[in-house]
Amino acid sequence: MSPDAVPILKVNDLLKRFGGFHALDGLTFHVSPGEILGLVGPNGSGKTTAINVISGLYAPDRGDVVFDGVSVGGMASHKLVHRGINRTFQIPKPFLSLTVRENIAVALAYGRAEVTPPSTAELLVDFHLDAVADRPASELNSAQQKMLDLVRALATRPRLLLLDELAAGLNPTELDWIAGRIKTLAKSGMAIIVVEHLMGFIEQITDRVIVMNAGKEIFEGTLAVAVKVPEVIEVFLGGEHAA
Amino acid sequence: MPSLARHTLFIAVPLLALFAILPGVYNNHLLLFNFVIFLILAQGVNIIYGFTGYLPFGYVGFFGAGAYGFAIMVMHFQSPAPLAVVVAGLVGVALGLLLAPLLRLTGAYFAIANLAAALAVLHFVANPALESITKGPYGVALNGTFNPTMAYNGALIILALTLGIVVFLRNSSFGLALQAVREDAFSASMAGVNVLKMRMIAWLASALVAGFAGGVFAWYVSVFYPDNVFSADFSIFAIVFALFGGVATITGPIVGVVILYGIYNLIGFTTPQYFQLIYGLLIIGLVLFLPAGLVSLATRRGWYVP
Amino acid sequence: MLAYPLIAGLLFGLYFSLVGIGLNLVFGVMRIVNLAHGDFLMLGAFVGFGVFYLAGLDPLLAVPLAFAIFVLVGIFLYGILIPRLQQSVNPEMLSIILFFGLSQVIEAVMTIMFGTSERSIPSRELGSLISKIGKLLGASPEGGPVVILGQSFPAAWVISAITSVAAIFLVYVYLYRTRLGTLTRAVMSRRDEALATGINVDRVCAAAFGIGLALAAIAGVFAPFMFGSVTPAFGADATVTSFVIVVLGSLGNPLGTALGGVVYGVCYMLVQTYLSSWADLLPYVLLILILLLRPSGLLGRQVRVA
Amino acid sequence: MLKRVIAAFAVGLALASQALAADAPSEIKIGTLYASSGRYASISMPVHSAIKLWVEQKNAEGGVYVKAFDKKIPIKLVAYDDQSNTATAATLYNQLVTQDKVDLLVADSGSVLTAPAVTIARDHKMFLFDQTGTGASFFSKDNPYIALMADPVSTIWPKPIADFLTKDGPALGIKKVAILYSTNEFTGTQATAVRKFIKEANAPIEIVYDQGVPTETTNYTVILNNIRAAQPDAVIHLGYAPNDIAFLRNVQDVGIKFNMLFCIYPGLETELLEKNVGAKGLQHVFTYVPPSEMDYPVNFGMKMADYRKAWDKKYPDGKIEFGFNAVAGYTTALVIEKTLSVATSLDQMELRRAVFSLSGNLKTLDGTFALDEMGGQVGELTPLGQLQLNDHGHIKFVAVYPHDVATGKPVYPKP
Repeated sequence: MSPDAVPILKVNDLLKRFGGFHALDGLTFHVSPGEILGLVGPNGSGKTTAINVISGLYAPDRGDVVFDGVSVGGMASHKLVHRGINRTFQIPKPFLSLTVRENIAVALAYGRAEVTPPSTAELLVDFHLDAVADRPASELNSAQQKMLDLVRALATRPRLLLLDELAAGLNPTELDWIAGRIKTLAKSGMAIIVVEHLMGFIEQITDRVIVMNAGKEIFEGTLAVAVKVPEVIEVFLGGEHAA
Repeated sequence: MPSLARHTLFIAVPLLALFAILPGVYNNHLLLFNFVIFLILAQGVNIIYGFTGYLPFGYVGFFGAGAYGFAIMVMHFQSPAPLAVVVAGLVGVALGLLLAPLLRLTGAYFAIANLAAALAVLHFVANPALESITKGPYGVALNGTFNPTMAYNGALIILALTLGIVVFLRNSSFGLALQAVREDAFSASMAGVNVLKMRMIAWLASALVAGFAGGVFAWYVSVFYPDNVFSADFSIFAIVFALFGGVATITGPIVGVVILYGIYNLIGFTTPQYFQLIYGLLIIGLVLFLPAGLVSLATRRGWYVP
Repeated sequence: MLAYPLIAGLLFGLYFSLVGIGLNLVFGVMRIVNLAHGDFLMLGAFVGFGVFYLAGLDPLLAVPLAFAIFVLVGIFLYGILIPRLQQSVNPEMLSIILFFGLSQVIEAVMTIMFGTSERSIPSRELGSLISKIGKLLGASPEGGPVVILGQSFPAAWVISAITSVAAIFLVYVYLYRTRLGTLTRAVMSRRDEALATGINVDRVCAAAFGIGLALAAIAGVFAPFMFGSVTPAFGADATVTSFVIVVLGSLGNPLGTALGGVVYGVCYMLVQTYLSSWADLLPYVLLILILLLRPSGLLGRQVRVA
Repeated sequence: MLKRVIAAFAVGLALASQALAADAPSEIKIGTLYASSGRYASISMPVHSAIKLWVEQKNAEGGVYVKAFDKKIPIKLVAYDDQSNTATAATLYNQLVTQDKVDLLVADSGSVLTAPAVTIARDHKMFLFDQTGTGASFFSKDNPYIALMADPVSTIWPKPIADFLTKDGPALGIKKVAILYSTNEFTGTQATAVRKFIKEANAPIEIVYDQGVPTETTNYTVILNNIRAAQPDAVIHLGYAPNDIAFLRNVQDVGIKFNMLFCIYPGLETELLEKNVGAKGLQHVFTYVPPSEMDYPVNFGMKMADYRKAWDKKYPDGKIEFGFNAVAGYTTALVIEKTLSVATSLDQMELRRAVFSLSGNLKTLDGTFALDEMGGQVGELTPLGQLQLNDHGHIKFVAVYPHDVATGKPVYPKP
């Protein structure tokens, strides 16, 4: 949107090893408030690992994550949440035995202390969970669980939101609707990183994409340009997700 | 009325009042005392297993450590009994801190490691090399503190404390956050919950009440061997009672203790020879047909169980 | 001085590998903690008593018999217990309680049937068939201790160790050279995916459960020779020891158990030699250390920390 | 008005119950516990079975003679199963005292299950008939509510072994002694006693090996190798029955020969040991000579042979071994019977007085009943003996020490 804005997140030369395998191998990028950045690449290219490192599940083996001017690489997840980073999960993991309302209550009580939390009622209505508010999360269908996961993240009022394959498994109507929601969130000033396989969805919502392969960035720019770059095409044709 | 007050007023207070009155009505005070001890232990298991999902298969370790903490205070420092009970609780917490690294393990691994830890403490305390401190395998005989009435009252105070903790957990976002950690630790941390700290608090609270319980137990019985206070039966009974009623509730473990320990004593009094058999079958039936405890009969219908 | 405990530890440890391997197979395949494992050892010992005292035969013949009986028992028990258990929210935890109940039932029934006193079989009877055949073939009959590197060891130890190695080898053949074994490994590494790919997981699990119990039972046949005697209450301690061995090797990797057993055996013998009164502390301390320092066990790869 | 009626009624009731108290009760209630399963079942069941046998026998005769009422009164045995669980045991002891209001309180077998009874009995001022709980901590000058019926206290029990070693040992060529014991109250205290007696004797006897091992130990091969390395002339092994079984089997299996080897249980539970170790494995083993082999002169109750017959008749299936514990249970019963026949009331202190009055006078199949001032058993001592095979390959006891009861000479060194 506004490329001149000061980036809220800067990722610098990230390296993450699992045994001998380099899941991230010198990844560098940044994202600004209000911007929606897409992370794309074949399976195993390091997209989810990048999100996991940024959200504090793994400490990087090298390199740094700078959020809002502060180095946060390797910081505990809950502290990152308190600073304003949050995420959703590829396979959502709501607190199954708690009700939807209680799920949200946890995030409201333990989220960022310095901001006014959103109201539970609003969140429930906005994400179509009001009808099941007092049911245990275990009774939700998978789309509802994804929404609850997103609501849990939003309840902490993040400044940077990482969405890990939020769109997978949603039908076209739901896709359109959620795309609109994400854009609204970005307009409010939130920085959003989207990891997605659905290229149509990526095209619809992102301002910019980073194409990853083998833990490295191989392209940065708009998706429209990316699909014309031979290196990108090769990576995707070689991979299984050529869609 | 907020539910915290309601639960205190309608569950904790009547239960405590009942056990305060019963000794005047029923003469087998030790049976009542053991009921109180198992109420404490079952709620202690509830704190750590019900709210955080760690199955403390060696829960008796804290209990036994508490009993020996009490005994050492009395034998070596001529401490008055109430002070020794306080120390017993602290010994439980100290052991909890020592074993805190076990919280890194999950599922069956934690349960097994915890069992091993309890056995390690037993064999440590019972080692003849420590005879001058713990009396080793030769057993403890405490003089000067024997006072069953006071010990019973002490147990009631500890039960009150334990119920207080559970009522708080059931009615606070702290309790919700613990359950969130139980369901998925990383997801909970992404809700802003400091997973390690929360677990640690629950673990130590659970160790504290078991240590206290061990302390009053030692006070009441006065003469005991390591095998008495480290008997695996304490862990297993407390876990089975809590599960039978239903964990992560206030009433579940209470119902579990009253029914199962009641039946246990009834069988013991009437059909002793098949005691173990009946009890074993009861446990199998519980797991197969009521895995979420008695309270699930109500929650399945959508009723709220405090 | 050092050679003796090392060789003894190796023989003892190989036998302990057999003691633990069934427990690990059951856990690895089903994520079920068989707390009645030791009781199946005890039952195996009673099969041995039957073969020797009722039929007057070499107790070694109880090995195939116990195996056959307990594969069937295992498949039967699997059918009535496990599918129901798997439906619950947390089968891994509940299995601990369920099998504790089963262990109570087994001990109670055996006590009612056979009384409580120690039983065993004279050591020279183990392998009497082999020495008879040897005599027929003209070999000099070997009685008494076996001499290894100038040191004498009980013949029963050597026979147990050899049988254990054979049994572990057969487990290896089953897992890596048969179709059902390959499927078993598939279920072990990824249960969900195995289900998705259309493997009959129930059949694989029932077989693994049966084999797991049968391995415990054949280890039990040797128990009177390794532990002097067996009573119906023998199970509980055997279960805990089995856990130590299994965790040492790596929980969920049956072949790691072979290493776990040997490490346990050698350590035990060394502690018995140099610090005998602390020998009982060793298994638990080892277990906790292994779980904390190398949570995946000596041979494990999977991560199991929270 | 109503109050007054109730008060009058209460007074009447009180008077009535006082009048009743002078009358003989319809039965004497004896309360006890046993463990049908678990760790202590194998020592508890023989003791309990013996008491049951006695109760049945006495009731068939119309009861026991109770001096307090000068007539025979049937016995009611109130017995609960504590499953070897001490917390359960504690509750059940209390149940016996407070709910069943038993006249006499008898402990379960063994120190661990006796421990909870000691406190409860003292608290309720009930005199505890302690059957085999030999724990030294139970007996103190300020607790009058306990006496040990059947086993000698652990601190005195092993005196014959130590005396044999220090008095007869040097002449036989015994110079070096090894002590191996299980670290529990029962055998640990005996080890301490042996050590103390040997040191006090100032004899030329050296303790070259002295180790405790956990009670759960069932594997002695490596330890045997270590003991052998110390080259002792005599090995004293103090452990429970399963320890002895494993130890003696290991001795045989490894093919070690010690010149003198002492174990406790070949004497106490001979049948059990013979079944598990074999007669050959017991040959020349030194042990305590049980009362069943001594044929003590009896001035009360059945003689050993008659008791054995009665036992085999009542328990023909052999699930419960006839041994030292079976005798211990019967001895307790005899002490109770005799006590009731001399006590002038069922008051607990009177029971105590009656029990102590038997000290030194009561001679049962278990030997002479004698108590020290704290209630510890100091009579019923078991002489040191040696197991030898007779011509038919059967085991026989040869008492070797003290000399006044000796029936033969020890075989030393073991051939």
